[in-house]
Amino acid sequence: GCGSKPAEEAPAKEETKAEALNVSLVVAGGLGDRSFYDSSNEGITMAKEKLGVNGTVLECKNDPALYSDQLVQASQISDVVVVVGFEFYDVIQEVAKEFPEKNYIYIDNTIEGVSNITCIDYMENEGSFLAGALAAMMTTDTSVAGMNEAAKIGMVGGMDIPVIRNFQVGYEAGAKHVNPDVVVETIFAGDFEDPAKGKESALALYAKDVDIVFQVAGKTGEGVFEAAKDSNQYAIGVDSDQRYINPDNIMASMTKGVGLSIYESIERIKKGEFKAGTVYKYGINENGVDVSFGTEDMKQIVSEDVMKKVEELKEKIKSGEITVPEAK
Amino acid sequence: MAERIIELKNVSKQFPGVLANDDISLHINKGEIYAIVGENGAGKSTLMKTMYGLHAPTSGEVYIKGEKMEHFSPGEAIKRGVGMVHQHFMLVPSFTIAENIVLGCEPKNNTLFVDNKKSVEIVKDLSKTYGLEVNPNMKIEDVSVGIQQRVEILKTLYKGADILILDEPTAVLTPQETEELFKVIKKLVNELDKTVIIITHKLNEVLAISDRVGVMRQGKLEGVVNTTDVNERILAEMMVGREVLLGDIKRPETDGERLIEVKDLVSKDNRGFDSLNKISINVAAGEILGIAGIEGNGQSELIEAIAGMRKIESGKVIINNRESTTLNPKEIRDLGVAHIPEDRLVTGLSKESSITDNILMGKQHSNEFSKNGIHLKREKITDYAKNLIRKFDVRTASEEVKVGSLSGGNMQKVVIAREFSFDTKVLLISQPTRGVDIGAIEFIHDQIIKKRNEGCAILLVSAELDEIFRLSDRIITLYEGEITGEFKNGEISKNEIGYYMTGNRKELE
Amino acid sequence: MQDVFNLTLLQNTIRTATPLILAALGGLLTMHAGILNIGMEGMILIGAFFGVLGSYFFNSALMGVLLAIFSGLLIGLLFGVFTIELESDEFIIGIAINIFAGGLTVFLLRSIFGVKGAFSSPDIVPLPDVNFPFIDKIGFLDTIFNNHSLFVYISWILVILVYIFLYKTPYGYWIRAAGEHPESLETVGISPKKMKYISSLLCGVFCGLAGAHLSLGYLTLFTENMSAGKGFISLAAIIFGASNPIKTFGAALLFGFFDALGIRLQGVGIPSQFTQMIPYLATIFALFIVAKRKLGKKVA
Amino acid sequence: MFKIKIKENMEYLTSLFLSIFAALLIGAIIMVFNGQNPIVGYGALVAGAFGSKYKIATTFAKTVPLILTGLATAISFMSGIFNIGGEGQLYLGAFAAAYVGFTFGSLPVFVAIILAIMASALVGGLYAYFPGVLKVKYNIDEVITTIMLNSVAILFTNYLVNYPFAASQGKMGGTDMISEAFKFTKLVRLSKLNTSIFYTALIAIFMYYLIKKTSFGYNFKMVGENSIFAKYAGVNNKKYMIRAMIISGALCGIAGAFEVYGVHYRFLQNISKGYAFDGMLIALIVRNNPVGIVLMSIFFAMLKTGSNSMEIATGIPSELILVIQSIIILFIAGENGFKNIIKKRKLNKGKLVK
Ligand SMILES: Nc1ncnc2c1ncn2[C@@H]1O[C@H](COP(=O)(O)OP(=O)(O)OP(=O)(O)O)[C@@H](O)[C@H]1O
Ligand SMILES: Nc1ncnc2c1ncn2[C@@H]1O[C@H](COP(=O)(O)OP(=O)(O)OP(=O)(O)O)[C@@H](O)[C@H]1O
Ligand SMILES: [Mg+2]
Ligand SMILES: [Mg+2]
Repeated sequence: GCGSKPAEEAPAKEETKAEALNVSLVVAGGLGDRSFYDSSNEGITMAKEKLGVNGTVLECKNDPALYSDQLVQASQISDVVVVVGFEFYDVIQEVAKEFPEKNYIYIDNTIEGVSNITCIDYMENEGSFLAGALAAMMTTDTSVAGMNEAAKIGMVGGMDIPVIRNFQVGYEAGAKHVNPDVVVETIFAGDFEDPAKGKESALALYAKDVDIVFQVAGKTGEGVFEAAKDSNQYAIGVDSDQRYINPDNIMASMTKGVGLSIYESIERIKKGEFKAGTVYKYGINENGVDVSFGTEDMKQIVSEDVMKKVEELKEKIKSGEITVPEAK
Repeated sequence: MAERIIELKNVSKQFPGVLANDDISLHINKGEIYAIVGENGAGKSTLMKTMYGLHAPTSGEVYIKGEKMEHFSPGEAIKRGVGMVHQHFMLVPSFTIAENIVLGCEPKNNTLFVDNKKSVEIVKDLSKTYGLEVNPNMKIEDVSVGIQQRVEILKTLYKGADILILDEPTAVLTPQETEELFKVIKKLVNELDKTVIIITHKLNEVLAISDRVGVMRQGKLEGVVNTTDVNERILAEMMVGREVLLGDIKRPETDGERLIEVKDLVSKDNRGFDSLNKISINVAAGEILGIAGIEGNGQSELIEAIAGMRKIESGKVIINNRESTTLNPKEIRDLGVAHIPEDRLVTGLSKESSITDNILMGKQHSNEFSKNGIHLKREKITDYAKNLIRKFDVRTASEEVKVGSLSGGNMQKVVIAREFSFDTKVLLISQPTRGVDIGAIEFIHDQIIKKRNEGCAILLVSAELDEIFRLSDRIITLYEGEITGEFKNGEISKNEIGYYMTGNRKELE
Repeated sequence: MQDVFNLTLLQNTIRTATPLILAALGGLLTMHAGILNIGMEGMILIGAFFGVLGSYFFNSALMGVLLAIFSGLLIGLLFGVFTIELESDEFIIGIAINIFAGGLTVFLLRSIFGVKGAFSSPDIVPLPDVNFPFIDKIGFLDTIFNNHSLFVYISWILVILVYIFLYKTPYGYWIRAAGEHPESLETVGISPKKMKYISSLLCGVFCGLAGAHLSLGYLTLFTENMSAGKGFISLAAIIFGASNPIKTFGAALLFGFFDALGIRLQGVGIPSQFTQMIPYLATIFALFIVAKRKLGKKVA
Repeated sequence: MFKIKIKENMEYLTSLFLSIFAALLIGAIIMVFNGQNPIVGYGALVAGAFGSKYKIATTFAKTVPLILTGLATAISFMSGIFNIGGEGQLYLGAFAAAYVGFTFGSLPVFVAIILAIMASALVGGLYAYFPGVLKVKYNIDEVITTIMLNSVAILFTNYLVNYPFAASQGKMGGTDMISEAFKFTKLVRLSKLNTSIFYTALIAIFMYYLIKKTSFGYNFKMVGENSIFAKYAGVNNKKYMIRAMIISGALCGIAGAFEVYGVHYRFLQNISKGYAFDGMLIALIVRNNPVGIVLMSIFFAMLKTGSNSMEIATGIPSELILVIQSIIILFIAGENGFKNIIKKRKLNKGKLVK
C-alpha cells in the first residue's frame, strides 16, 4: 500500500532550485585507496567542476551495517545516486524500488531489468590480461635494470574472492598468451588494509625470482609498492593510474575508467540523453579498462616497442580474435 | 619522664560509612613495649597505618620523635625510623627472602644494578645480629608463615627501624614460634634500644610482654593502663564492655556411631610432596576430635582431603556410612558435611559479594530459598541473612555490604554463620578463631560445643593449643603427615603434648 | 618445498616479528606492573602516524622516531591516567584507546596532509637499513641477518635491555612488585602508582617505536589502521612468553615464522584462507603442548 | 538494603552522565576549534538518530547485535572467563543459519527459523566450548585462544562463501539468499528494523531473569567472583565456566543468525565489523548489568546512526565525529574513576559521621 507515496520528505525543497542536479556517491569502502574508490570520486569531482552539479560522498567503510543507511540517505538528498561496490547488490535493489524517480548508477556489478538502476561493470579480466601480457614480456627483458631471465611474474591479491580471482584469471591468461612457459605466482594477503602484509607477500614473491608483481589489494597494495622499491624490482598498479606513487618501480597500472564513465553518465542525465536501466559491460572494446603508463613527464620503464605490442593485443581483443577467460 | 617517641593528638579517620578512629590521643614512650588490644574492627590496624603514613588522618595530628608529620608517606615514616609489620603480610610471593628484605632500598653495584650477592650477605648478617634465622635464597611462596613473619621483621630492621609496629604478629604463629618471637622482641627492646608497638588478641601475650596497654573499642581509645595493674579478665572486660567467660565447658557424655572414618589416607601437598602418610582416624557423633600439630605437618591437607578439596592418592574416607573417597566437594556436602576452611579469604568467602550472597551459598537450590530450585526468593533470603547476622553478631551496617570490607573477625563470623546453619551431622573445622577477638572466640566456642552436644561429629584443627585443649574430647598429634599420639582430654598436659608434636611417637599398643 | 623452506623464510620471520617484539616489550612491562594492556593496537597506530609526521616535516627519520616516542609517551600517559589514577577498567580503556587512535590518526591525516586513507611521499625519510660487513661473506648469515632495517637490531638490543631492566635494576624489582603485590611496595615507601605510570609510559614509548618501525622502517608510508591486529598478536606473545622478555621474544619470532610460512605455503595449492590460519592455529597448538607438558610435570 | 542499592545506582548514573557530559563538552571544544557550531553538530547527531520514524527504526535496528553480544560478554565475564571470541562465534553462527535458510527452503517457515536459530546457537556455543575447555582443563589463557579463533572463524567462513558455498549469481562475497519466506518481517519501511528486535527483547528478558533472579545466575556470579570458594561451597566451578562460555557463544551465534534473517538475508563474508567488540565494550561499561546493556546499546546505536547523518547535515567531517565518539567512550569508561575522585573529595571535605 505504501509504494505509491513518494519516499520521505527531504528532496522536496531541492527540486525548487531549477537545474542544479544533486548527485551522491556511495562507496562500500572509504576514499583514500588511491585506486578504485578514489577514481569514482574523480568522476564526481569532475562533474561538480564541469557540470555544476552538487556532489556528496557517503562512505560505508566496509561496514555492511551502513550499506543500507547510506544508500537511503543518499537517495533522500539527491537525484542521482552513484553506487560503487559489488557489495551493494542486495541493498540497491531494495532501496531503488522505494525511490522509483531516482536514478541509480551502479558500478562494479550487474543487475538486470530494474528500470532505475543502470549498471556499469568493468571486465577486469580483460584489463588484467593486458597487464599479464605486459609483465610476461618484460620479465625476461634483462636489458631493463632489475629484470632477471626467469619467466616468473607475480600477483598479490587482497582477498581470495571472486572479483579478485577475475583479475587473476585475466592476468594469467595474458601472461600465458605471450609466453606459455611463464610462471605466475599469486599470494592473497587476506586483508585489504594491511600494507605490511602486502610488503611481506611481495617480498616473498621477489625472493622467488619474480620481478614484476601486480597488486590488486587496496591499501595492502601500498606495501607491494614498497617492496618493489626496496628490492629494486617492479610492480603494476590497479584501478587508477598509480604510477605517480613511485614512477621508478611502478611500471604501469591496469586501469578502469570508473571516473570517466561516471562523469559521462551524469553528463548524459543532465542532457536528458540517459537511458536508465541498462547494463553496460565495459571491457577493452568500450575503453572501459586499459593499461596506463603514467603522465608524459615520467621516465618510462616499458619500451615503446612493448607498448605497441600491448596495443596490438588490445586490437585483437576488440576484434574478437582473443577472448579473455572469466573467473568462475 | 621518658621521651615521647610517637604522639597522636585527636586523630580521627573516616572511611565511607565507618568512623574507624574517633578522636584518639595517645603517646608511645621510647624503649617501651606498648600493646594495643580491642575487638575486631575496633580500628587498631587503621590507627597503626595512620602512624605509618599509609592513611592520612581525616583530622588530628601525628608526631614522630617530636616532629609534626603532615601528609606523609610510608617512605618518610621509614626515614624517621618507623617500621611496620602488617597484619596481612606485605611480601612479594615470587621474590626471594633477600629480595623482599631489601625491596625499596636495594644495595647496588655501579649505581645501576642490584647487587644480589650483597643483599644475601646483608640478610645473613641481619639474621645473625637479631637471631632471626632465614634462608635468604628461598622464595617467599615456598616458606611457612612463621618464616614470613621473620622476614617482615628483618625487613623493618634492615631499613633501620627503631620503632617497630607489629600488627597481630602472633595470629598465625605456633606457640613455639610465638615464644621465639617474644624473645626477639625483648632483645630488641632491652639490648638494642628499640621501641615496639604490638597488636594482639591474645591477652596472655599482652600480659607476658607489654609495659603498657591501650584498649580500643568501636574506634575510641577506651583507656591506657600499665600492664602490671591488670589481668586478663579486666582487659577483656575493657575491650568488650562486658565480662567474658572462657570458663569450663559442660560436655554431657554422648556415645554415638562413627560418622567420620578415615582409613590409610595418603595425599600430597600443593608442591606435589607427600603430606599425609596412611592416616587413619575416626570421629563419632557427639565427639570433637582435635588435631594438634605444628603448622605444615598435614593438618590442612587432612581436612581438605576429607572435604573433597584435595585429591586422595590412596586410602578411604567414609562419611555417614557412605564412601566419599572420590567425591567432589558438592557431593560430600550432600552427604551432610559442613566445612570451615582454614583460609577464609581464599576459600571461605567471596570478598566482592554481599554478606547475603555469602550466606546463601549452598542453599541457593533449596526449596526454602528458591522456587523449584531456580527462582530465588530474594525477600526470604534477605530476612534469613538478617537473622543470621543478628544471631552470629556480625558487626555490619547492612546485609548488602561487601564481605571484603568487614574486619577479619566479622568475616569469620559470616563463614561460621553459614556453615553452622546447615543441618549436617559432620563438621570439619580449621582454625575457627584465627585473628578473632576474645568476645567472638567465646561466642564461636559456644557454637561449636552446641553442635557437639546436638550430636555432630567434629574434626577440629587449630594452631591454638588452648583451643584444642578446651574443646576436644580426644586429641591426636600429627607430625610430618603421621599420627604420633592419641589422647583423651585430660590425659595429657599442654607442656607434654609438644613432645609428640615434634615427632616423638607415643608407643601405641 | 624448497621454495617454502629456505633461508629467506628466516629472514621474513625476523622482519615480520620485529614490530611484534617492540610492542610486546612495552606490553610486558605493563603486564608486570599488573595492567593488561589491550590498547597496544592503538598505541602502535599513533606511533606510526607521528613517525611519518616527524620524518616528513623535519626531513629526518630521527625526528620521526622522536615524535613517535613523544606521542607514545602522551598516549601512555593517557592510558595511565585512566587505568591508574581513575582506576577504570583496563579492558575498556584499552578498547577505547584503540578506537581513539583510529579516529585521531584519520582525522589528523585529513587535517594535516589533506588526504584520506594513505599517505606516502618521497619526503618521508625512512630509517636506514644496516649492513654488517663482517658477515657479508658468510652466505647464510648474510641472507638471514644482514640488511634489515635499523630497528630490527635495536629490538634485539632492547630485549636484552628490558630483561636487565626488569631483573637486575631496582626499578625492575619495583615494577614487578607493583604488579604482584602493590601493598608490599607501598609499605616500603615506594609508590606502586608511580611504577605503574612508568611502565605505562614505557609501554607507550615501545609501541611508539613499533609504530615508527612499521611506518618508517618496515614501510615508508602511513595508512589507516595499518597496525592491523599487531597489538593483539603482541599481547598473545606476551601471555605466551609469560611476560618474560626472552620468552616473549621467542613467541614473537614463532608467530613471525608461522606468518611467513603461511604466505609461502600459498603456492602449494591449499586455499589461501587455510594458509592464513596457520599462525593462529599454530599458536593455539603450541599453547596446548606447553600446557600439557606443564600438567604432566605436576603429576610426575 | 534497597536504600543502599538505590544510592549506588544513583551514584553510578550521576557519574555516568557527568562523564558523558564532560566528553560532549570536549567534543564541543574540538568542534569550535574546527570552526563548527557544536549546538548544530549535536542537534544533527540527535536528529540523525531519532529525527524521523525511519531514523528511530534505523537506530533500534542497530541495537540487536549489540544487545546480544553485550549479553554474551556479560555472562562470560561475570563467570570469570573472558570470551573475546564473540566475533568468530557470530560469523560461524551466521553461516550456519544461512546454510539452513538456503538449503532447507521447503521446510515450514516456523520450523526452519527454529532450526536456523538452533543451528547458530549450537555452532556458536560449540566454538566457545573449545577455548572454555582449554581454559578449564589445561589452564590455557582464553583471552589468547578466543582472539586467535576469531581470525580462524572469519577465514574459514571466507573460504566457505568463496568456494563451496559461493552465491550462484557471481560477484557477491556471500552465500545464496535464504528462502524468501524465512526472511523476518520488516517493521518500518526502508529501515532494517525487523522482528528480530522482539526476539532480542525476549532473549534480553530471559538473560536478565537468569542472571538476576535465579539460582543459576547466582552460581555464575559466585564462580566469577571467587571460583575456589564456589567449588568449596559445592558449585561445580569448571562446569559453570564452560556453561558460561557455551551460552555466550550461543548468543553470539544467534546474533549472527539475526543479521542473516533480519538484515542481509544471506551470509556475507564481512557480515560483522566488530559487533562483538562493541558489545564487549558495552557490557564492560555497564558492568555486565543486563538492563544497562540494553540502554547502553541504544546509546551506542544512536552514536552510530546519528554521527552518520551528522556529516551530511552539518559538514563536520566524519573523522572528527570519530574522534569525538572515541572521547565519549573513553570518558564513559573512566566513569568509575571520576566517581572515586568525587567520593574522595566529599570525604575529605565532609564532616565526620558515624
Ligand atoms: N580501607 C578501608 N576502607 C573502608 N573501611 C575500612 C578500611 N580499612 C578498615 N576499614 C573499616 O574500619 C574499621 C576498623 O578496621 P581495622 O582494620 O582498623 O580494625 P581492627 O581493629 O584492626 O580489626 P581486626 O582485629 O579484625 O584486625 C572496620 O570497620 C573496617 O571495616
Ligand atoms: N530445579 C531444581 N530443583 C531442585 N534442585 C535443583 C534444581 N536444579 C538444580 N538443583 C540442585 O542444584 C544442583 C546444582 O545444579 P547444577 O545443574 O548447576 O549442577 P552442577 O553444580 O553443575 O553439578 P552437576 O550437574 O554435576 O549436578 C543440582 O545438582 C541440584 O542438587
Ligand atoms: Mg624475470
Ligand atoms: Mg587489624
